[in-house]
Amino acid sequence: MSATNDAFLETFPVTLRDAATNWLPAPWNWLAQGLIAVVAVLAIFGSLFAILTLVERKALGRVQNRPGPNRTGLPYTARLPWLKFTEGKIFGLGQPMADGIKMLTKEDIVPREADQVLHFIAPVAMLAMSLMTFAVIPFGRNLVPVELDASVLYFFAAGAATELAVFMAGWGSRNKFALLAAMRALAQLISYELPLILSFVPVVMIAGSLSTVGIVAAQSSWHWGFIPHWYVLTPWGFAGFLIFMVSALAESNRSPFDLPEAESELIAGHLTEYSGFKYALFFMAEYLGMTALSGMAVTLFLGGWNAPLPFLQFIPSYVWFAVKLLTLLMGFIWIRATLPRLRMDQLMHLSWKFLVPLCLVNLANTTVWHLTASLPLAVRWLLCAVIIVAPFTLIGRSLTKGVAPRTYRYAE
Amino acid sequence: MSAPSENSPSAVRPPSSGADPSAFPGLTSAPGSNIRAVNDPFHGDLLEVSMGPHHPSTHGVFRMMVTLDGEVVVKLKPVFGYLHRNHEKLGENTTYLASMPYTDRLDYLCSMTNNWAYALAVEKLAGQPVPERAEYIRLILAELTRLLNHVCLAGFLLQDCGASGTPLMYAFREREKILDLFESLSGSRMMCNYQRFGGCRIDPSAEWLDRVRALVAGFPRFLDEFERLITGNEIMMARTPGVGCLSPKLAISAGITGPMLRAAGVDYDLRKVDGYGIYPRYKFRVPLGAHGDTYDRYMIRVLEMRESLGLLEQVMKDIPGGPIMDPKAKLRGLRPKAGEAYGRIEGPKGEIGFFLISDGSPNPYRYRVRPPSFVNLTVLEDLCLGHTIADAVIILGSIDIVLGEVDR
Amino acid sequence: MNPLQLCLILSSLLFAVGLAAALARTHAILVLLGVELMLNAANLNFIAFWRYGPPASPADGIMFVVFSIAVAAAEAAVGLALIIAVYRHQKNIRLQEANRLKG
Amino acid sequence: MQTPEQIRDRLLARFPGAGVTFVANPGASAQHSLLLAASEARAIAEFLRDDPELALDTCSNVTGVDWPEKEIVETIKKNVPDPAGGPDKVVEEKMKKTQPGCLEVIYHLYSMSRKQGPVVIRLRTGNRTDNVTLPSLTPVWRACDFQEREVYDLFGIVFAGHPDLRRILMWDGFKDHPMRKDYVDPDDFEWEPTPHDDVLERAKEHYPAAPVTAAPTASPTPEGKA
Amino acid sequence: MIAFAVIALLILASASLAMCLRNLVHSVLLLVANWAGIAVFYLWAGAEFVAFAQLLVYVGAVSMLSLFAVLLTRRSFHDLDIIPESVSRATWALLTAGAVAGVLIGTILGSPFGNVTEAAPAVSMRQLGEELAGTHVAGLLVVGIILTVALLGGVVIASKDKEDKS
Amino acid sequence: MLGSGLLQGLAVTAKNLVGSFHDPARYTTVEYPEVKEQLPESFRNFPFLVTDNATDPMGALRCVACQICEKECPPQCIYIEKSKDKKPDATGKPQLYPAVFAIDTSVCMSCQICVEVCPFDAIKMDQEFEIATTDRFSALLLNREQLAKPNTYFHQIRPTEAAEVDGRLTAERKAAEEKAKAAAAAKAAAAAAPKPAASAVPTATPAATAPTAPKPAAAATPAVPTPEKPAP
Repeated sequence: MSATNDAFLETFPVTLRDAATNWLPAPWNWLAQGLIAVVAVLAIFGSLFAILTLVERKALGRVQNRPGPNRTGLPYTARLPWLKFTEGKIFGLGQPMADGIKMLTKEDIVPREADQVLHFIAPVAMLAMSLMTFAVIPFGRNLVPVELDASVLYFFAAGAATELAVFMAGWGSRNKFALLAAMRALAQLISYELPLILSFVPVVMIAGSLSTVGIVAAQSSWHWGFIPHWYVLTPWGFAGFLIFMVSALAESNRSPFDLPEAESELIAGHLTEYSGFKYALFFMAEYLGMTALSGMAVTLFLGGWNAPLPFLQFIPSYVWFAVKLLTLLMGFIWIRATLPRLRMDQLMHLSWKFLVPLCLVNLANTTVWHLTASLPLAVRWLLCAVIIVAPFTLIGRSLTKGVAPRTYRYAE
Repeated sequence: MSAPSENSPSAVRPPSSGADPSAFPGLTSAPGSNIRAVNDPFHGDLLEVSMGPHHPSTHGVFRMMVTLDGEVVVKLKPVFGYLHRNHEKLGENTTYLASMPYTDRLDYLCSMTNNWAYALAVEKLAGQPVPERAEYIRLILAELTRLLNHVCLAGFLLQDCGASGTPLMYAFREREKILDLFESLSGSRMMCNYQRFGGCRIDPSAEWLDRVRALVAGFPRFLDEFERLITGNEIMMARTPGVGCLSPKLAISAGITGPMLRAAGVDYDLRKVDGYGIYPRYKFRVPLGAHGDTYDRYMIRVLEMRESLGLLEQVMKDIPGGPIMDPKAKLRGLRPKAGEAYGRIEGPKGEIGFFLISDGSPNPYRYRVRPPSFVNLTVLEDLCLGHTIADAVIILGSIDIVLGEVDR
Repeated sequence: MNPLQLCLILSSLLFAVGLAAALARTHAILVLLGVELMLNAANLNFIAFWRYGPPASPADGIMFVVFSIAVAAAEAAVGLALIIAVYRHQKNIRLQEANRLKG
Repeated sequence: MQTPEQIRDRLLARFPGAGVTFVANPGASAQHSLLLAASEARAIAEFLRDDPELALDTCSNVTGVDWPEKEIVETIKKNVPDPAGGPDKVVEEKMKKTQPGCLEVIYHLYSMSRKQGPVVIRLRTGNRTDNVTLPSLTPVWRACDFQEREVYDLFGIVFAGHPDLRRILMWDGFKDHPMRKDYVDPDDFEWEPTPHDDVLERAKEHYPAAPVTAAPTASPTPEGKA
Repeated sequence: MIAFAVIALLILASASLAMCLRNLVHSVLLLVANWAGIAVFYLWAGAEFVAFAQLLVYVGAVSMLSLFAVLLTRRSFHDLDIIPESVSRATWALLTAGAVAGVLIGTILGSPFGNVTEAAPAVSMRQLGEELAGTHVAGLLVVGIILTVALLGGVVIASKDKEDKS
Repeated sequence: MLGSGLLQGLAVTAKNLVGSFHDPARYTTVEYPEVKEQLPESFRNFPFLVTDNATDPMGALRCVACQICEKECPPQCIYIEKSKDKKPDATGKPQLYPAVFAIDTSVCMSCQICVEVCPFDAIKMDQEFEIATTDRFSALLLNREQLAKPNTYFHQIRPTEAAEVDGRLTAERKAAEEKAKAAAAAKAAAAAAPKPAASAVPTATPAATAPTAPKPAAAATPAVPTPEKPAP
């Protein structure tokens, strides 16, 4: 740990919070600090959600050779001299706001046949659950809303409940497409919870901690002073990271695993009968869930808030966290822009026949890594890489058997 | 998901009617092992879903009444006619010429080939020759239309697979270039109304032909990139092979034409068989599939695009000068002798034919369109049975229908 | 009344609810869920004794619950699979009718 | 490829006494056709499909045609003997004859395996009202499935033996057959202020002195013919 | 104590309501609330690990399985309304359950429970892990085997019979 | 190896993402209201009527109300009523003119058949496409005044075609004039003794046209049978 730990910027958020709450008597002091954390998470990730929707649409647009939303400006910005060149459009920054206003003012339609209670609870539960997962993510040094001993467990316990909300939405809508979506959501959750959990078990094994803070702390050193000690840079960690990200795509219903809301098959799946504010809540929950899972991936595999190189530590830890988080989010968007969707049975096969076995192999791999601690790093690294790459190739080959690109004959 | 082994030919076709269940003892004769009999007394856990007419992936106002066992299609009935405007009656109530712009609106992606097919039928009916240069222009436009249609189809198919618009937008980027060419030639991007009986409407300039050459030269680069994005993609390889296999026997019996037929392995291309226009003068190959599944249908189209490019390259080298309209051709007041004629060409979607009966009056007595996508839809149920609902969507996408043509 | 007794009363009430459900309902899934409730009531007891009972090994109560939860999960999985199998045979899952051992 | 005449002769040899007539096409295309009697049509169609020389394995196009009753005026010259005993007078007598109407289905058959065609066959109904049943060729060529349904829908020809004969383009409750020559548009009409004269005329009927905003008097459309 | 009362109320109310409802999906979802309440109880009692395990297993897995079973064994949207049980059956069940509860509560109230430790025994995660992998390793293995067997058994039982009419 | 195809696809999209910032071949969007693509000369939208006199557009419509376009129009969206009188056209020859010429652009399908069949080059396709209105009935029905546009406008939107048309027309006129001159010369040569009665004809013609003279002005207003309301 270097001296930068006490830098002004590094401690600034905590200092600010303490200054605001330290004058309060003991129990209230604690409550106020919690409240501030909640408000801060809500504010930061709420606005991140808003910007993310815009960024996603713009990135998708750019990938597809079009500009994306670039018209909706914010009022009065045209008068600001330094924004004059944007002619009040400021690159479409007003789009999320316009979307929000549109969503809020739309009519809320509840089908007559719908299960009124479930139809109402579903979006609320979904948003609440995905917000709750933010409680244990360490956003920076000393910046974790709740420090728990078993915070990783907490994260996945809370995250598991979101698919329940998808089920409620699908079931409660009394719509056949939504019902199919509900079935798909359940099956998908059951299939992907397992690889998601199994993929981080190696991290817990090596870090020796179930607490997110502990896991980040375990990754905060450097080999030879320049290779960060992040788990993603080990063979088992890399495999775990990939499996985690694939499962995270499925857990957050993102393309190519967006089967519950597959628009070309099920119109909008569980969202078919939702409109207005409730739809906005679902939308928000999806993005927040994606953000939370990315944050957890950063914490578990990418060294959390640690800087990649020692001399970069002068940049505050939360900035590093944000950079990594945004990188992963851009990855989500990139994948969405590229890949077609899997079919339901293939989705299950991918989980049960590919990810889960790989996870188990990876567990063994981690044990090997742990037991060969005395060997030189390069040897260890190669050994473990072979252990994970070999089954990957073998299982992958069996999965793609018989679907090699074909050759075609021609008639003259 | 095991694919239906062999499509049953016509005689043992599974009944799709709900009209008289006693006449058809269930779907037990249907292909595929995982189809539960619809007439199972325990019917309740089948889910009947009406996909369409307002559904994102039915390519227009098309409806599939799907009965699902879980996610597996056990019964599928196409319902259409929402766009029906009785095109044939319109054609019978107007002059021969006035039907020409209406043919644009049949398959609104391929107005040029529709125009040609209609012009060909009328020329057959009236015994009208076409000058040399016009034949060249017609071929160029038809092959450009084929490019345009196939590239759109590939994009839409991927859209149906769930690729959030990216391949579609790439496809549309290239399509726009062809549409620009059409616009600068005929004045309209999609409703070209370009062909006339005995020639074409506007003589393309040398500059226009140069633009076509440039497009033909640049197109393979796009195709390569598109194939890198799609063809080797594992998800595409998981989704499409083995899905919606069409046996050659059924394909022939059901009158399937176009890339769908050739994907089933039947060597039948009207450009070769009928040898209309100046196609016999040029060398091009006809790609043939072996499985007749969705992947083959996609790949055949990609390969056909490449062949079309080769063909265009040859044709662009020797376009003769001369008139584009036969001097004896009548624009107005065409009154062919009494008789009938069936003219057909290989449209991008298959055989598009026009059948005309003349009674010597300025209006055709009978004006019939043989739309390829309408006939190709015949086998939709056979292809989808035993596959999941997600597959039904991409099978429909790979059949390549345009509702303007199906409903007429 | 000390906290331990309160906890135990809570768990016995929960157990009674589960028992009543398992006895009264004929729907197989509800019966199974009633059994789950009774299991949960037992788990409550473990935690209650661990928390307020006489000190033993500090992790014993937790160990019990962890194992019991694992077994409960296995039980639920098998039970629900059985229910689906029963449904396959008799097209409903009313328990009174599930009286044949062979389908 | 055999000419239609040759095919007719072969058919007559194979099916003695079958109703196979050669129909010439006077037009420039010279696509002649064969008129089959309805009773043997199915058997003949199967023969055409299975005959190795023809191998007409696909049916490209199925068309209905409506031939309404036509009045034909024939002028006949008659020699009327002069009662006075003179030479016969030539009197032109005009005979009005009604040619009975019928509905016709035309099939364009091709061979995909031998790459030849077309062979055009036609079937005719007895009349246009009650005797409109023809054998369905869908069991022979699956391609006729939707097209025969369309002919049924638009012309009202009933195809016996079709597995799924329902309306296909018009909706199920529709009564008439729109492609018939004597079809009259249903009198449902939505007013739009266009200067079509006939539209304005009909507007007058439908909106007798009513304000524009009034809902159209949507009567259950009296179809053109029963 | 207030917290305990709220938790107890949540647990009991959701459980009894869930067992009374006609709509099966509602029942299962209420039971999810009940299981979550029990997890909150564990948290209140200081057993963090157990609480999260409870959430993961019950809310995350068992509830899904139950819902799946519900969906798979139903015929239509309206098929979930369960026919009410016969009155006599319900009465007998309630009487039995009441008797059991009475006996239990009587015993609890009658038993002298002294020796209450006010502070929860502190168990760190590491300690738990060591217990699990040390003292109780046999149990852990057995549970693992049980789970595997149960999983396989479930798959075998629920998978379609091969000779089932197709 | 599993995943290589996915990586290839990702590379393609990444290339496009980056390319959209610098490569005009990849970023083909034209931001419409600000930037407008140059229309090809042959672009067509709805028809308009060509007038030869720019100062008085209604004065010299080339249209002679022959009604060929009305007959040939596939969707039957042209309505023409012939005038009762004749007016001199650009060459001074008296011609009929359309008292009513209306095109229902809600029906028109821009097929250009009216242009092709017009023997007088009187109707041409316009290129104006920003023609949205808020009224879907009468605003879409263009009458004679709205359709009339000067020949200079035609030159502006389609220089090549307009030049060709003008060349053809002047040639025709010249030929007609020469023919007329020749005819007049022949007539003059033939007319040895003009009859006195013939002088009455020129005097009578203005008298005959006088009552109808205010007609064009009057016809302008009720050009179309009032479409607002069906006659009760």
